[in-house]
Amino acid sequence: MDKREVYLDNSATTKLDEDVLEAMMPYFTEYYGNSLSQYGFSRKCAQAVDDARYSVAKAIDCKPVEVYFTSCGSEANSWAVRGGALSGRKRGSHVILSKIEHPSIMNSGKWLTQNGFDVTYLDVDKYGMVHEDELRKAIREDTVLISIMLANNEIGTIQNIPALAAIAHANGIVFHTDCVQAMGLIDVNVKKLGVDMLTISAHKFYGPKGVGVLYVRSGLIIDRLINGGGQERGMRGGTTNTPLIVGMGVAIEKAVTETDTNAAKITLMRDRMIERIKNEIPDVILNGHPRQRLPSNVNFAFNYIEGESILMRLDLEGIAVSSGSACSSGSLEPSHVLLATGLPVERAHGSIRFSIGKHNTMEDIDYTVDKLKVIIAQLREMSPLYKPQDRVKEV
Amino acid sequence: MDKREVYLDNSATTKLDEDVLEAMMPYFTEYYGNSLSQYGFSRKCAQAVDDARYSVAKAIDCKPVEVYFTSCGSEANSWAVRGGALSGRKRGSHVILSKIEHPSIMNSGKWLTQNGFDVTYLDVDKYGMVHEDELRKAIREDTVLISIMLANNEIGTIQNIPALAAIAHANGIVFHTDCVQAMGLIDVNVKKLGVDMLTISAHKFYGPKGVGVLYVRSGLIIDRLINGGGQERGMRGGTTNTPLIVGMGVAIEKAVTETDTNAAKITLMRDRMIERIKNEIPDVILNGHPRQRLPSNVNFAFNYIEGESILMRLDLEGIAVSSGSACSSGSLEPSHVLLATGLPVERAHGSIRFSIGKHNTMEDIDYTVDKLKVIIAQLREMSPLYKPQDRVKEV
Amino acid sequence: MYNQKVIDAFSNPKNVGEIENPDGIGTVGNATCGDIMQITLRIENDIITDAKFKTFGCAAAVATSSTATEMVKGMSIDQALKLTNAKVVEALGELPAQKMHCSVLAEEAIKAAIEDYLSKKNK
Amino acid sequence: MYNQKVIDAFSNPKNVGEIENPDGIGTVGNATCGDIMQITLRIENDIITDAKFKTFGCAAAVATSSTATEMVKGMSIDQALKLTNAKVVEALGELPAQKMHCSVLAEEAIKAAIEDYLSKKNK
Ligand SMILES: Cc1ncc(COP(=O)(O)O)c(C=O)c1O
Ligand SMILES: Cc1ncc(COP(=O)(O)O)c(C=O)c1O
Repeated sequence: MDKREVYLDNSATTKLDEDVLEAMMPYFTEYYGNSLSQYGFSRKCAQAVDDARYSVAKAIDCKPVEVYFTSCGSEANSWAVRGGALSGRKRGSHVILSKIEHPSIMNSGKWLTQNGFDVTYLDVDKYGMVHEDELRKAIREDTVLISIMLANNEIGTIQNIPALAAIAHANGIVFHTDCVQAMGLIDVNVKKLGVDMLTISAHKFYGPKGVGVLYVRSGLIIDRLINGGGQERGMRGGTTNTPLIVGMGVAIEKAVTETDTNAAKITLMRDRMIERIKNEIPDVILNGHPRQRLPSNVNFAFNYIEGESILMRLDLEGIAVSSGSACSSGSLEPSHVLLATGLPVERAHGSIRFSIGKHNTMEDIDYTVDKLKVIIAQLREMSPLYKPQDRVKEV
Repeated sequence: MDKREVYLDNSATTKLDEDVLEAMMPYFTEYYGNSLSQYGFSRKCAQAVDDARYSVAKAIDCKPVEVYFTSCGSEANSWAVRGGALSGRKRGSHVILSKIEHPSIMNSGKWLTQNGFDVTYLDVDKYGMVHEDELRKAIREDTVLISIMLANNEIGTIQNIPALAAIAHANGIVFHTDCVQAMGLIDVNVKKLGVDMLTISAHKFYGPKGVGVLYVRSGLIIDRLINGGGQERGMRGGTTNTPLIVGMGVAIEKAVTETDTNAAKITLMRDRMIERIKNEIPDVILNGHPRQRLPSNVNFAFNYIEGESILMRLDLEGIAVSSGSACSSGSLEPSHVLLATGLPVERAHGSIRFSIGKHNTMEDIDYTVDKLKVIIAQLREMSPLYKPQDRVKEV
Repeated sequence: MYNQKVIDAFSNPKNVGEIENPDGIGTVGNATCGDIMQITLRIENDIITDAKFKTFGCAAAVATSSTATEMVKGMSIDQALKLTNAKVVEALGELPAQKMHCSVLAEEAIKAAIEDYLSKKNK
Repeated sequence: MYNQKVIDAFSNPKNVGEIENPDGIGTVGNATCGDIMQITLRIENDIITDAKFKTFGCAAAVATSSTATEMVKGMSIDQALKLTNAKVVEALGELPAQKMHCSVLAEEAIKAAIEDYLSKKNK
């Protein structure tokens, strides 16, 4: 078996599409003007930004004036949670998040706590699902904002956002959802989801790094996060980043067109990978939901061993994966998402996320599982926790 | 005289340098990994980000760990002012800015006011200079932060930051300076300036749009603006934007190497332009300081007529300039900077900024002044304010 | 930001100037707001036979002044009093939202000039 | 993140396993923190003649275990007690700051194994 380069970390970031890059190119050195300037030289930039805004609006089914370009998903999330809460302060100071949100949301919640807000973190079940009853119970008179993600970045669990958003609205509460992982893999439609705010980030669907979108329903006014001049209708400062915004526009158009084909192809790879790992490697636990799951996500706890060792051994075979959340890699904390699903700490430490992208092939999957089997066996041999008799017991 | 394309709006944004773009290219589609990931595929990205951080540190004379990458100057400014003030809240709630700061600073000041802070805006003299005495008078027991820009974006006035920062430090107050316009044209050195925080933005010195830097002196801890994972040592969320950060690194290296030659060349053009306008067009006022001035900045009030008309007529001749601040173009408000220098409102309305870049030539300057003379005369003929007898009086 | 019609009207404005000893003169706006418009009319038997303008203002102000003065020539003063800014803008195609106030100035300046004519006539 | 020496020590670790009926055994850390290290020693006349390890832990834990067990072989127990984590890290070149605690575990596990030996011997 020849060594391959297998990138299975598409939930961390994806390869920029060549078409997208090509569309961006003229805006670097040729049409480099400030899109807000009044002279003819900038007209092409302004038009390009308008077009991209229109593409995003069409993709998520909203009006172009409801699209705000940001520098990333984290900015959009911080803006939605902090800005949404601050602008609601007159009505109350309680915010509800789930326990499995991305660090940009979790830490915005922490920021709110330090700034006079009260934050409730909703429990999830062992599959990572937020239950409607939990949300209903958490709502208070003074709740001003709820933020629950559509698809989780670590375990891929997909929430029933329409139902959760409806509960929020029945109580007059603004609802935000983080769709950074969902975009391009499942339907992301603000009308169908019924949300007031929504976050996406281009680099998760083969667009450039450094450009995200916050959708804000027209009529809803939130506090600003990045102050500046008149950009983004006065809501987000910074000289308009025309090339990256153009990249977002082309990437989202392509993502929407390709969602069904990509999802179908990726789901096949996911299902084969899950099957093979379950059948061929003993003592593993599939993290996340068996069905309500992103097409791209495979996440397993490999008992008795630790994630970084697995990651590094796979790396030596040319396979790129992530242990816990890629965003917090390098940290020693076990994943807050896995812990929220009730996984014991040592199993959380031994979990690996494989995230499949449109460039992967079935050969990548088979190569990975073949290598993985050997690596897991070797590492278990090295583990003081692994006693073959335990295995026999558990099987 | 053939029609030329003359870009004289380099203070708004600059043409991305071809070398910089070339350095960025491999990081779009080839080394697209998440720089924080632990596998080998991302090592090259991590190295590239480290290198860029080192280049910035070397350019502004600080340690690499004091460099935080942001998405733009506006973000860095918002972060410094809001984050610097919030983290100082225990010590006090008074902040000092000048009246001629960029909108990202001015509006951050407004945000602070809405959030329980008291903000003093320092007056400037008719040249746009902040006086040390004004600063001394404004300082209070509870002042926690001072932010004054090194070079103004509209009128080019350069402040004596070392003296102002020394006053801040004598009173134990944190000092931030916005060097977005200064970088690449004059020396920007955190040690010589003696500041605690400093902002730059790559697109002002032939780097890409969408990447800025906030320097934060080590030991100083400020409140976060964009929450997220472990990026930027936990201080700024968002998947690391490797290509743009690489662009910043190469652009700043080049900017530092070229500062002297570019500044010399640009100063010659500036001085000729100022001389010619003063000599050949009656009833004009040079805005800004006669000597303490950015090499690139020419800003005149053309009495009796309105800026947008001048801008549009120049545009028809292929010349791109800015009326008031480019960032607030499209707004009807007269420039707050010009008003702060005491210019009457109607003269502020009739002001034009020409900002010269390294790609301009003396021919561009002469062509512009030749066209300008005709345009000003024609527009004055159209103006109800213009009475030739007034002119005779004033001359 | 502006369409081609506006840019044309701005770059080759018609009726620039001031009628000497006009029958009606109207000046509206002020420099502080960034727009002043002065319209002078020659009126014979309540018919506008000539109109000229001077403007301190943006491209939209110049274009609407030029268009409005073209439109009122030949109109009776009653017709001219009914000329709304909407009609001036229509003639130009469209204006950016933040520039609509400039078209109001043209309407107002014409009304002011006609009122000036009427008040002089009634004296 | 890791240098080549660490990666080599991690990918081809020496002394993996468990000595049967060891003269000293030391287990430190716990799975909750993400690291457990078990070291077993064969000690003859206060000289360490063999050392093996098992580790539940990151690459740094594996590499330091491998290196530390290599280093103590042939040492007297007095020498081995003086083996600091700094020396183990030195042998590997360097470790990322957030991984330094793993090298401490190797030092502690060896100490624990020697103490176990001494306590058995004194019984
Ligand atoms: C002085 C000054 N500060 C800050 C900024 C903001 O920079 P950016 O466009 O990168 O947000 C600008 C430019 O727009 C500027 O001129
Ligand atoms: C669910 C989720 N939300 C937000 C983010 C943040 O996106 P970005 O890296 O663009 O800041 C990510 C990815 O890192 C994510 O997976």
